[in-house]
Amino acid sequence: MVPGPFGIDPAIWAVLRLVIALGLAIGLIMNGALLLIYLERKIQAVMQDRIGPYHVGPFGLLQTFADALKLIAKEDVLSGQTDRAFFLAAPVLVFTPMLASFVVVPFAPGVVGADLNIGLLYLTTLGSMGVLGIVMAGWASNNKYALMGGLRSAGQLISYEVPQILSLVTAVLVLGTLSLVKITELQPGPITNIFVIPLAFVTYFIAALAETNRTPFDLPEAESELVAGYLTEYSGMRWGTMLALTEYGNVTVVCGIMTAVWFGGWNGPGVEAFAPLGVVWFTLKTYAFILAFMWIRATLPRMRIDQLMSFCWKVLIPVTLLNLGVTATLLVAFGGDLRPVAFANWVLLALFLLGIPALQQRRLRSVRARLRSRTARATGVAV
Amino acid sequence: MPDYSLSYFYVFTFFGAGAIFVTALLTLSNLVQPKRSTPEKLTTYESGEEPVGQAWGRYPSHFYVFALLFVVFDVEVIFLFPWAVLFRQLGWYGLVEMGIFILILVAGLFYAWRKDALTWY
Amino acid sequence: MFDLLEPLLFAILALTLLGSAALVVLAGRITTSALFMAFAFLNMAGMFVLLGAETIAAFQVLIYVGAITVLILYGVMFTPQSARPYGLFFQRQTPVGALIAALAALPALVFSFGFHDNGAALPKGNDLAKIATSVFSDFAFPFEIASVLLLAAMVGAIALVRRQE
Amino acid sequence: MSLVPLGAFVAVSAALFFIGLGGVLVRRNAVVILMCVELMLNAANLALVAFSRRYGLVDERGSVFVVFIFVIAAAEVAVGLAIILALYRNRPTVDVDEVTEMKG
Repeated sequence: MVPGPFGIDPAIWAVLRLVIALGLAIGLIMNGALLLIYLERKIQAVMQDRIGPYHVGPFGLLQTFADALKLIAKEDVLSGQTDRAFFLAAPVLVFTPMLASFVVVPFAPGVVGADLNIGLLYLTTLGSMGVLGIVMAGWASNNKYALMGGLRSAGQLISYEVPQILSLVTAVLVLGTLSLVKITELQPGPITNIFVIPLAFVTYFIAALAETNRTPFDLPEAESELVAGYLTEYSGMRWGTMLALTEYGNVTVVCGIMTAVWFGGWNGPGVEAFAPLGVVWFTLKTYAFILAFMWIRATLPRMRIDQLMSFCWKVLIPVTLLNLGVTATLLVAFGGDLRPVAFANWVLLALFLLGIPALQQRRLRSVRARLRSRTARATGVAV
Repeated sequence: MPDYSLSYFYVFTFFGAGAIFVTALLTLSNLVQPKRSTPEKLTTYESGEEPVGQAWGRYPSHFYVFALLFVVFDVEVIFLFPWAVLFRQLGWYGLVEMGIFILILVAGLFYAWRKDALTWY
Repeated sequence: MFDLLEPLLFAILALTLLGSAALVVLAGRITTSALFMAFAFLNMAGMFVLLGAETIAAFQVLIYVGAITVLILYGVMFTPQSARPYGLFFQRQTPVGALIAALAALPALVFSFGFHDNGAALPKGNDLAKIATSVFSDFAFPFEIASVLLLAAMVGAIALVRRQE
Repeated sequence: MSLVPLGAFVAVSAALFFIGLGGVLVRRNAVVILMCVELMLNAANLALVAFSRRYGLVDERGSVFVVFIFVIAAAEVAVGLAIILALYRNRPTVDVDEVTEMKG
């Protein structure tokens, strides 16, 4: 048991620490949701050359607080056709795993809820639990839009979970441990994991975008085709829990994982001298990724569901499997030397980034040729 | 032993706290919100039309194929994680074992691909 | 502190586990059954954690809650919601079946309390490396066969599902 | 050392197994029967892990069996549900009492 500071009895300190950790996690989620929604709207506005929220408070800072108050005071309409057991369980099932993921996020040396031996496996496990809530929400609404949206979202989430896990396994091959604290401690210097296995990072990043329902994979928000997906029948605070809290909490968690596994977590100048400085570095790195997510949202168009699924199963999973195989073989062949692995990974990354446009060009050509031959057959004229 | 118990005590508490937090939040919301339900509010949303029948019914089963493939790859994961952690000790032996394992599963993926089961309509 | 906490947690987990398992059997709606099944699986993961098998607990949630329950939910979605009265949900031979199960359960329950620890309990946690060593050395052949089983399941299920489309 | 006796874990496992068995015998919805079979498999898992952790004679043999049981459970559900779906396509029922094609 960890002895407490100021001579506090270890047993009391254990409980006190739990209360602090829990308070911090919930505070982080609430705060994160409020702040991130504000940031999201402001950044979108700046990128689209408009002002964004500016009425409530200075720079519109209090806008999201007002929104939250409105959501809490809003009537929760429960349609008469729903399946109550599932409908009421879904918000809990979506929120709880997200909250529980915060136990293992390493903010700074010593500032971590619980350093589990199986940290990454634990996070993977919790990630897979969220699907359940979404399928239940879609099904329980007894609404055609919600059901189709739930099926789509579930298909998307379960599909992209596979490349996500495979990328993490590739990282574990190099690191040799699942504990997030040990992973962070293994990358003290400026040479972090991103220089060794960049391709795994890119595939993880893409899969994480899909796992958190962010653009270009934000099908639940495809208003023009499926209304609001599995959230169609949800309103008021139930909607707020399902979407606002959980989505931004999940974004924070995956960005935290990226920071810890590929970018050295809390490590940065001055951490050896003063450990709590790690919180600053960790937060800065995590928010950099969150901002990247928002940038992507302002840049890329949304994918269609069939493109999304075939991209996952026909491109991303084969690429991650190939990367896993190459990394493992090189590690065994060179006795743990990381340089060949890094070289191979950069080459594969270059091929991946160049190969996708080339593949698109080829597909475009074949589609055009097919259309042309069809027109030729229809009109009887060679085009 | 205390370290293990303490860590998982935290995990248990976080799970419990998550459920309690959501319930409390929704109860709070339930207490302050107005409740004026009308027959129109109770109907299912179908873009403003009168809803036709129920949504529950038969759906094309190709959705099922994706869930199936996911389950297979999820099962693969429970072998991949132990292998990745113990990878250095296992060496070539473990690599070949895992290589055969993954190749057999990839054969299944390839079968699904050829059967056109990887296409979402 | 943990001396008190562990039996308490065990009691809570055992009661919710058995209660939700009973509700799986007794619930009138199939969706309620599925929900309680997921809950029972989660409680089972808690049991594994109490036993010190953290990896098995994680696998339990990953496979049972994350994968199998989703698959069963798909099964629930694709089959009809029958509007039968509650009584007809059960088979004709219900009393006989319940009686057989109860009669077999009683001696087994009495018998199972007879097991005692042999005093060589393993320290808790850290079971990932041990499992890996066993799977990849002593159980290498079953491990490969497992992949063949999965392949067979995949091919068979795809063939069954897509036969008439 | 061990605060909860092994017997308690085995008893919970046995009770869960028989609840599952009762469900298989009593219910007539095929999907619910599948769920009950999963509960029975899970009960076996609990007993295996409990003995593996508390008897401690060999290394983690029991837990390894549990890993393989996970594989088998996943394969079983995948094929079982596929059969139910195929059955339902042929005739719109999931009641096992009404499926009599295999009767001799």
